[in-house]
Amino acid sequence: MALTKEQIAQRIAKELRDGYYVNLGIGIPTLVANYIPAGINVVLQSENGLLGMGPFPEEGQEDPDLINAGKQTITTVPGSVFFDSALSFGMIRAGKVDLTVLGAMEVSDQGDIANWKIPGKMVKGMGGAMDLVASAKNIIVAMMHSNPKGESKLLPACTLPLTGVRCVKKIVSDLAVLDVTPEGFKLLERAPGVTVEEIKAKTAGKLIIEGEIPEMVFN
Amino acid sequence: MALTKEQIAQRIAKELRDGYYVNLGIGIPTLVANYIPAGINVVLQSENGLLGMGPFPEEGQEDPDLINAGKQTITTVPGSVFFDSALSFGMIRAGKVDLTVLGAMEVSDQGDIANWKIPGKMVKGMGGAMDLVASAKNIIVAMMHSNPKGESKLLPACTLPLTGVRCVKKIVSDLAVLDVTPEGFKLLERAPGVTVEEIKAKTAGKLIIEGEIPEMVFN
Amino acid sequence: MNKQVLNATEAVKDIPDGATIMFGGFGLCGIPENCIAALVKQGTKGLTCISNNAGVDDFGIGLMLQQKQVKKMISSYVGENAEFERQLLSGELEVELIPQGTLATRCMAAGYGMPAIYTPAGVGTEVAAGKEVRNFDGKDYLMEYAFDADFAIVKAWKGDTDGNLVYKATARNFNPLMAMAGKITIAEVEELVPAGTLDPDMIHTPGIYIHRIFQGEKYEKRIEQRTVQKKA
Amino acid sequence: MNKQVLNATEAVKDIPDGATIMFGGFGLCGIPENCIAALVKQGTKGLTCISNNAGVDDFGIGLMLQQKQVKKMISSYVGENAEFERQLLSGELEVELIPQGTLATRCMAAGYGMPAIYTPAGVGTEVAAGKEVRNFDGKDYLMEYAFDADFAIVKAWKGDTDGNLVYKATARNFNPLMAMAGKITIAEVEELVPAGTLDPDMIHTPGIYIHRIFQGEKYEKRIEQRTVQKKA
Repeated sequence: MALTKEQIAQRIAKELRDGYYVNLGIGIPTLVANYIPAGINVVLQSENGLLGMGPFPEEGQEDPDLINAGKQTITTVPGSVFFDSALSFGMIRAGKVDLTVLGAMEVSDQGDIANWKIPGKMVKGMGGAMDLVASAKNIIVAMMHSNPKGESKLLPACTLPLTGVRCVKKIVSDLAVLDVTPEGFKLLERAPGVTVEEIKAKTAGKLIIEGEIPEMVFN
Repeated sequence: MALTKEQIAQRIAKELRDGYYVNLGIGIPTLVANYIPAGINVVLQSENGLLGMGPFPEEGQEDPDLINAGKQTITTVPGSVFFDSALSFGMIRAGKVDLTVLGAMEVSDQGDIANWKIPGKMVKGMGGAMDLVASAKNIIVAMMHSNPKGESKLLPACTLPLTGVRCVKKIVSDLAVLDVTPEGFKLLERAPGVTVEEIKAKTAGKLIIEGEIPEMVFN
Repeated sequence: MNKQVLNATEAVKDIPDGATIMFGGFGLCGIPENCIAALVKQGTKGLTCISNNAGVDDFGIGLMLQQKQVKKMISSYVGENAEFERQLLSGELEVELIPQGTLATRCMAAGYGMPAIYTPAGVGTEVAAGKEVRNFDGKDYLMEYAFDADFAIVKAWKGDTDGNLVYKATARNFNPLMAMAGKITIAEVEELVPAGTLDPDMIHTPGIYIHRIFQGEKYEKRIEQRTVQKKA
Repeated sequence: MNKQVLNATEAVKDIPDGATIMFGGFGLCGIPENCIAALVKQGTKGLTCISNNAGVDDFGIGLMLQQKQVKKMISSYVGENAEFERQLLSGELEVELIPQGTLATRCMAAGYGMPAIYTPAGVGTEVAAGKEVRNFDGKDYLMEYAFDADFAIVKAWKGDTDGNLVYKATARNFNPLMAMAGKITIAEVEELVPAGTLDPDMIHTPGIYIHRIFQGEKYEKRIEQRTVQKKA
């Protein structure tokens, strides 16, 4: 069974380590915040200018001056700090954010990522994605393994305009967990019930399979 | 009669315009603050991180956390702001400080200035002087016309290591007020009782004298 | 150094057709609502707007788009409104998309008197086209120039008559950076207080960067994505 | 994200001989007194110190000079003490003098992940020797690299256990810049409060830049130039 979006987020949450500062992109990455393991203390950075993002406010508590990078109303946790957009991307560029999680349309087996533009469609812009992928020490991509037409999104080379080059470190898709290595996608885990053969068939880029590939474990 | 240091400061103060942000260097320039003309509102910048510097504190009111760029205890005026050293030099570089007044060992008739280093003597450093002279829109130098040996300090070319090139706009010495023009030092005013001939004799750099040169007027 | 002007109308009255203007704000958060309204009323045209976003159909810069006052947008993320898309597709509107951090840092560079900065954002992408790439310590960076804007219009929470500004929460965003970057900077604030009222240790934008300030009125502060959870 | 350590001794104990350390402060204002004392006690040697000044004979970095712990000073203005001068003239101490704004901006560049910056300071002077000069819009600038320091040691007024810092008056100076620039940054504060106590709008250094924080003790805060006027 392919993972749900929630399960992708849940699996990514297992990559969090105590003390991490983490930037979560829009979409599935945002859901990661719901699955932070017990005993693991992480601080969420929102690139519009906040460290210490909390959950959505209770009804009636929304503050129009307090939003996240997805423009959603949010809250803060104790110890939070506000700052301007230059310092926000400054701390990202300086490698102070330990982990960035974001979505992708395509990832190449060299770690290139495309997630901002589809030629011929209305282009909304890259927002902070290019800064994040160019700067982050550790980037995990949350994505579907295939597009709605059934074509692989894990490719030998991206076909869409790039967001960044050789930057993705790990992918958690609905089918698998993969490391991006100099040799290609290295399969680490399978979604429960998904076979290595299915992953092979749905991965267009170079795939490395060594030994027994375990199923993901969810608590 | 050559001007006293206080009179040099007093003459420079007449260059202040309402609304100016001003950086005053150590020594004679600091004294300029004592002669700000009535009705003229200026804000003093101290490059260690303050806009809105006030006078020295009353005895017993000294705050070790509140000093100027000369490391003297000071006070603030209403509307003052503290900031870090990068922003302080940032606003200087960006041309937001309208006038910088500083001392000099030598000035060339091209506007070069030397004021930080005498070879063979212990070198203490340039502090913020190189930043100030390289960035300020308008630089007035407060200086003695000659050194203690009687040698001119207004030269065809500086002999000491430079602080900055082609940056000085005006000089107020103990003998004269001079503009630094592309053609050389242009004599504007004489100290009371000082003759044009004396100024000529004591100016080694190119001196331009056009028409009658008035005496300085002190109120 | 009193910078106070009467209102938005007075603050923007000398902004000419064809000006390049920075607008603070992220989405609809922290945008200078009063000045945008005054510019719409004034009808200034042919503007180049530097702003992270372009508002929505009926709010923010979207209001200026409706009036066809904007010639070019320089932004990181746009298109939350239909009129924007229509003008873009019809060729009436020019759009330059640049990474958000690059946008912010190019504002900062202007305020700090630094002519250019280096950032890795966009290396190897179409953003790098025509730009100088330089390697430092094994990593490639693009050289990006400081912005050169005629006007910057920002919104702060509190300000004093000397132009010192304090922002609230994530309404800070691009505002302090653009405040530093305009040849003329206009600040509108929710509360204008006399100079000397604000704590000098707690000012986000020193007044030296501000040329005009006024207390705005009737802030709508529209929320773009209202997300809430049920009361516990 | 608790960053609290017990005291200065614990905070500096892993600083090895030969380390490059930034020290916040301008003159004796806002210097990390406790950490300097701990380093003197620890006897760490061969240090390269990046600090705007070098203290006086019996205070600040001067205390480390007395113990011959410093190999090199990178500063904008030094020599307020006799021992410094003696070591410099005897060749025991190396000194690199750089403009104050360049010093500050090279710290900031490190904290902002910018490998280099451009500044006009020093163009045409001996400071420019060996440096790349580049002309932007008719004005020459020097390219200066971001600092690369093993440790930064700063002093703040208040801090919280997450490492968020607030500075007081002109004791801010280089502290927030160096705080951003150390691979490991140690902050000593006059008052350490629980995370959540400080106003999130009013924090000068976000805790993400801070690795260790402790409440210092017995601050002497020596005044270098006591200037006063008679009571009115």
